[in-house]
Formats: sequence, structure tokens, C-alpha cells
Amino acid sequence: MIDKRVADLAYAVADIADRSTIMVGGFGEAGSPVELIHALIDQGAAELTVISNNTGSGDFGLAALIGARRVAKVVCSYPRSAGSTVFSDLYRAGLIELELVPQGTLAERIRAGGAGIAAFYTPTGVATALAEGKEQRVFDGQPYLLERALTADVALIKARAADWHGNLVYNKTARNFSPLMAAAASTTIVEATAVDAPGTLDPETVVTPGIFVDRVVQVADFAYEPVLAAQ
Amino acid sequence: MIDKRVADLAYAVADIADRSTIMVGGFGEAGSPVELIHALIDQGAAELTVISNNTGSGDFGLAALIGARRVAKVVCSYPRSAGSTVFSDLYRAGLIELELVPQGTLAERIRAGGAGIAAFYTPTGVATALAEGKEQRVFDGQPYLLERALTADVALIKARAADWHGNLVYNKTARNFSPLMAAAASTTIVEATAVDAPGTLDPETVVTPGIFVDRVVQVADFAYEPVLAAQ
Amino acid sequence: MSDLSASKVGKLKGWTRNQMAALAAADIADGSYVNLGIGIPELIAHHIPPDREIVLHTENGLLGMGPAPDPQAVDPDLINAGKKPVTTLPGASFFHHADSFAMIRGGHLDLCVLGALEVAANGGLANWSTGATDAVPAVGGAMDLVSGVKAVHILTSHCTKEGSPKLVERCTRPLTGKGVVNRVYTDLAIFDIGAAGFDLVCLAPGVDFSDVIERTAAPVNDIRPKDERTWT
Amino acid sequence: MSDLSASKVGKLKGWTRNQMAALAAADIADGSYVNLGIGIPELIAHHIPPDREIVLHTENGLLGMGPAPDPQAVDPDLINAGKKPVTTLPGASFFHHADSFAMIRGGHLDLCVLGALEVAANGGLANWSTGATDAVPAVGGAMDLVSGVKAVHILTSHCTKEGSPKLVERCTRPLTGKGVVNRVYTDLAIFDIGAAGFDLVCLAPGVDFSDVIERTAAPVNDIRPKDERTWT
Repeated sequence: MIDKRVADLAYAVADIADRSTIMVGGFGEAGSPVELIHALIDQGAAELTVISNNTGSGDFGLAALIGARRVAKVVCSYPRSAGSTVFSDLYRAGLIELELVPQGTLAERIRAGGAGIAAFYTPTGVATALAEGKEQRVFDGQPYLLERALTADVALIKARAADWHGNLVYNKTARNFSPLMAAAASTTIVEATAVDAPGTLDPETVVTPGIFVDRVVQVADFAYEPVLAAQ
Repeated sequence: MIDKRVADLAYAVADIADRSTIMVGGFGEAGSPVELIHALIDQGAAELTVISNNTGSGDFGLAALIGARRVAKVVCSYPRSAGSTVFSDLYRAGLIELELVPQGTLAERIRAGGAGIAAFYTPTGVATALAEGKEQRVFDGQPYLLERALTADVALIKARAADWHGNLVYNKTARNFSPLMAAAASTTIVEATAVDAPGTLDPETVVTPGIFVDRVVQVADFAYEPVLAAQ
Repeated sequence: MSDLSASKVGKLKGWTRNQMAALAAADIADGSYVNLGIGIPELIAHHIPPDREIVLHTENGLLGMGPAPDPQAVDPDLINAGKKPVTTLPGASFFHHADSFAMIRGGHLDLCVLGALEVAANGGLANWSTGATDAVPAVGGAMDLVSGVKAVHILTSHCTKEGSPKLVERCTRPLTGKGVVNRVYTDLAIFDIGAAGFDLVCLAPGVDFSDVIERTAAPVNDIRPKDERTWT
Repeated sequence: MSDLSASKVGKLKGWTRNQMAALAAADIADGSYVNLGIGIPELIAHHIPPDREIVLHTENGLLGMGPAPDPQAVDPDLINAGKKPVTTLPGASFFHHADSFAMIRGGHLDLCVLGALEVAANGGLANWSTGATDAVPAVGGAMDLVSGVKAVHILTSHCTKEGSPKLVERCTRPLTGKGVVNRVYTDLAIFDIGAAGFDLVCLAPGVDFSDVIERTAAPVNDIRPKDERTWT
């Protein structure tokens, strides 16, 4: 029988090892798996590499993980944040590494990782500082950069609803990177508001098929970042 | 105002030129845009290159287009068909060209075409006859083949429902290649059973966003191939 | 073209930000799929002529973006690329980031309108990094947009706050893309990127050709019909 | 190993196709995601032990494939990779071909069970083309499956209809993939691909080790525990 539900957040993240590479879903506030990140902070894993579009806001979620000095390196497109100086302070002090990747290239590298594509040629970033050290090649007269796939040991993502098989649907723009990360990580851990029996989600509208998901934790009410930030 | 509806099948395919490259959706019977293909046969365009997983069955749809000698070249993964010898006869007679592509590589090449990726490295086909003439390269100790993107002048696809913006949903496994082809073709033409005003499709469950679609024709009842074949 | 330092030229009134946005909006064809950058370009959404239907794309995963919601209707899961709450219009669709940037990179968007630190006479754009050594670098989707979208329009003040020209011969700040800009709307004038510099399309009221030349660090060619030209 | 021609060896009863399928099914772990090739491998779906839940993938775009429908419930838009009507089980999902082959290529499927023309002692598989010059080539998803799925099991008659061995030193037919096969179920025996040939896991009732050696054109190593071995 397939039942990917796990009892609580602590159990869901218990085996994440030091020096793991962790993909973290979300674009700003939308889709950030704050509860799973807080469980990871409590769990204690350190020297992590985090792949995520941003570096968190306020002093909770990803910003708190970085602030707790658990993150050695960030792979992201936009590490600056209006509501947090956690990453910026550490970066300026030389205490955290940054690999800056254009947002679409970040998405495509993660997608490639999940799809078994080793590398691809993209026009994004040609003739810019972010092309430095990258192979450039011309196809049909146009220059492209070679970009490598990204994979991870663990993905932490947030869904609107899940079933026991790990099939997922998301809420609006909270979808963002999560379906890509679910496929690119060896172990995908999901926090979802609703977790029901197989058959409750329409097969036509499942966004992330359960094959990409390993663990599902039900989290009754999401701690939305703006709400937390206001506290 | 955005209204991609066109009055009839003939008008929808009227401007397809000789020597065009046409992507045709469908996997076997499911998702094959039979009515659009028949309109294309009536329209008369010739020396076409067709990109499609199969070569049609019976003596209708894609098999009829090929049988009418309108197709100079087929790019596909499985040109043999239980119910048709149209392609096989022409192929053995040297009257039609074939580029044989593994099914997943075909899908990924079409996806790359729609996504602006010039080329990618895949493990599929390494050390086989289909690797001949292709660049091989090692990443992390594993060999991969370089595969180029596929694009087309026109895609002909079938949907379950559409809105005037061209947003589409499909029926079950009839989805197959159509969302990829819609993105990879300069002009995407859709036959759909239901065509309604914007707002009738749930934004969460749209499979092909309207940005990829140019023309929508309502076709009340699909002529399913098995039904036609039985006639 | 002029190498006058900023201090020698005065400030001109020109167009307001909303007027610039209205001019940019007037050039968007009916039925276009458009991505509006963060900042002044966002104003364009309020100035689309009522007889046109434009579909707005936000790269975090939405086509058919509508205006900001009433405060009580804010959904933190429905935001734009600037992380501000938005709404959906009929015909909207949600999708993940790989699909969203497939639209961008694959040339499916008709237009993006972006801000700029510098625009070069050859269409080069610098808008992601000041190049300051202590700055934390952040790029977002800017490089994807300029490399993939069919047309790139720039909406920017003609000069920096300090009065330095933003329209330059070659960008001195880190490039977002090379040869990517098609048209520039400033508070003083509208330009196309021409074969030999900035081609002047039209001037703001009260602005002269010489005003523009003084404030532009690159060749400017007056391509207006003769009867529209005003000479100082 | 033997180079005896097929004509010198008789036909053995061995396992039926359904028995082969049941043996292959018994080796599939609970909770596996599995792709079953067209032909004999399809029979496996009928032999999954009742205490296990297996999710079947069909590469044309469905996870959670169920058995064939009643004739009156056939939906021509709900088919498997062999283009036969199927059903969905609770927990099913539909997706397009790029996503379907991302599952395959990306190593997300635990197992695929395929037919074979030839299997080589080094794990090579030939199952897409006879290599006949007049044949119309057709590959489908076979190469994708063998290059991406975590484990590849083969379900095949031990010899061709003409009696020639299908288990060979090196494939003579065009390769589907090199070093891709993990286990082979034939009507006579079960083999793992070992370091130095086919490792015999078990024999069908009434079949001797020497029978297998006579009908296999590659080294066979008996790796069974001593008390399970029977010698002719």
C-alpha cells in the first residue's frame, strides 16, 4: 500500500544530513514551506547548500535558516530582499557563498535535473558577466550558453492539497518552482493544507504526480510570511 | 479584444504553404486532429514535413495525408501501424523520408523548440544506431547525446475544451504531444469540442495557456479513428 | 551627442511618469502578451486604451494578471514578480516557472517593458547591477526577458538623479543583454534604436532637440518628419 | 555455454507466459512505479500479489493505469502505450509526453519490464529492430526506458520460434541500450546479469542446468545456493 503521509514535521525532516543540497520552493512569500524550514532549523543540519529563488524575508523561514548559519551556499536568482538583511550581511562578511543564476535558467536547470537532461544551451545571459566561465556555442547563427542540470538531496515544498500517493495541486502563484524541485530532488517532502485519500484529486488536474513525492505532512493552516512578519 | 475563434476548418488551414513543417498531435488514435488534417488535404499544401509520433492508421487522418503524397518527410518515433501500410509502402519505395527519433527525445526536442532551448544532452540512444552522426559528450562520467530543438511552422492539435483566448484542456491520454507542439509551432491551430468565453476554464487547470494558440475551431463531435475505421 | 557634464544642463519638466506610461501603453497592439517590469513599467497597466485587450504575464507563473485587489481580498499566494498582491482576469492561467520562462525564452511574449540604469546606442541594456563592489548581486528574470521576448521597450528617466545621461554610447554598468532594446521612453523623448545611434521619434512638450542632445551621451538622429521638427 | 545449433536441442515445457509474468510480478516491491512493455510484460498487471500496491506508468501520459474497461466503457482517449483501452485507478494522473519521459529519463520509475529479441551477457538489449534491411524502422520509447528507468527486467521466451538462443554473448541485432538489463525471465529460468555472464537464479520445474546451457549462447553461472541445485 502506498501511503506517503508522515506524522509530523520533525519526523519528515529527521534524516536530512549535514552538507546536503536542499531545494526550497517558493517565490517570495508564495509557496515558501515555512513550517518544514522551521523543522529543519530545529533538526540542526548544517553546511547546507540551498537552491531557491530568494533568500527569505523577515527573520523566519529561509531567512531564519540562513541567519542560524546553517547554509554554506545559496544558488538563487534574487538574494536581495526588502524585508531581510540576513543574507546580505553574511554575504558582505564573506560568510556565505552565492551562485547567482538568471531566474529562467534556474528554473530550467532544475527542470533538467528532474528530467535526466545533463545540460542544455540557452540564450539567456550571453555577453553578460554571468556568462563568465561558461561554454558558449553558436546554433543557427545565434550564441547560446551551456548550462548544467541542478539536482538536490532534498526538496522542501508547499502544496494546497495532496493525496496519500503524493499527488499535488498548488494554490495560484504559489506553484512557482515546486513542481520542478519535486522532480529534481532525491527526497521530496511536502507540507500541504489538505491531505486526503487517493481518488480525491482529479487525474486531469494533478500538477505534481505522486511519483515525484516521498513524504507528505499535513499542516492545517499555513503560517503565511506576511502574517508572521507583522507579529 | 482577443478572440482566436475561426469560422471553419477550411479557413483555419487556408494559409498553410507548400514545404511547411507541420507538427501533428496525437498518440495513435488519442488526440489526433483528424478534421484539421482532412481540411489540410482539401487545401492542397504539398511537400510537407510532418512531425508526429505515428504515421496514422487506416486510410484517414495522417495516413490519408501521407497517402495523398503531400508529405515529403516524417519525423517520428513509431511509423509502423497495425492498421495502415500507407507509410510503409511509400518508405520501402523510397518515396518518403524518415527521421526516426526515440519517443522521449522527440517529446523533449519539441519541448526545447517551444522553450527557446537550442539543444540538450540526453542519455537516450547512446551506443545505438540512432546515435550515429550525433555528438556524444560525457558529463559526470556518463555519456550523453546532443539533440537539437524541433520547431514548426504550424501545429495541428485537438483539445477537449478551449476558450476564446486559446486556453486549452485535453481529454485523458489524448493530451500527449499537443501541449508541447502548441508551444513549438509559429502558428497553432486547434480543433476543440467545446469553445466558450474566457472565464469558463479554471486558471488552475488550464494545460495549454492561450499564448501558445493562434486559431480555435469548434468541431462538435470528434470523428474518432476507431469509429471511422469501422465504417 | 554631447559630453557636457550633468551639472551644466538644467532640469526639464518633460512628461510625468504616468504620461510616459500612457505613451508606452498606446504603442501596445491589441491582443499582445506583455510582461511589465517592476517599478515605473507597472504603471502601464493603468493606461491601456479601453478598446484594446492586453494579456499581462508575470514571470512567477500567471498569464491574465489583473489589477491589485481590495485590501480585504489579498491572497498571499497570488502575487506578481514584484511580490505585490494582484488578481486574475477571465482567461487567466497559472503555471510553474519552467513553463513561465519557456514563454519568455521561447519568444512567445510580444513585448516586455523594463526600467534601465543605462541604455546603449547599439541596444545594449544595463538594468540588473550597479556594478558597485559592495552590492549583493541579484538578477531575477531580467536577462531571460531581454534574450527571449520579441520586443524590449525601456521606460526610464532620461538622466539619473545626479543628472548623468542614462542613454550612452556603451553601457558602463554590467550588461543585462547586448543589442536587445528596440525603443526607449524617457521623460524627455521617445527613441528607437537605430543603425547609428538613438533615432528620435518624438519630443515631450517644451523639450527641444538640443535639450535631448545635451542630455544624451550618444549620437541622436532626428528621424521625425520635417513638419514635426522644432529647432531651437 | 554452448554453440550447439538450435536443431540439436529439443523443446522444453518450462513456464507458461502467465507463470513467467507471475514470477516477474512477485519480484516487484510494494509501492513501485513500473512501466510494462507491450506484449507478454502486460500480463504482469494481472499477477501483482494482492498485498502490494504498484503504480503502473504508461509513457503516453498516465500514472495509475488500471485494467482494460468493459467494452461499453471504452474511451478512445484513454489508452496505453500499446494503444489499447485502459482505465484509471484512484490516485491516477495525466500528463504530457515531455513530463512522461522526464519520469522515465530522470530515473523516477523503479522498474520497466520489456520484451527482447536478444539479451547480451553484459546487459545489452536488442528489442527495437530486427535489423532486416527491408523493415520499416520504429523505436517508440524503448531506448528512453532502458536509459532512464532504475531497473530493467526482461520477459522473453528463452529461444526464438526457430529455436535460436536469445541470450547471447553480444547482441547481433541493433542495440536498444548497452549494459542496461538487470534480470531476465524466460520460460526456462531466471537470470541476473552477472560480472561474467548470466547468473542463474532459478530453473523452471523439469528444466536442468544443462538444458539452459545448451540453449544459451553465452556463459551461464550457477549462483544458486548448493542445496537448491539439481545436476543432470
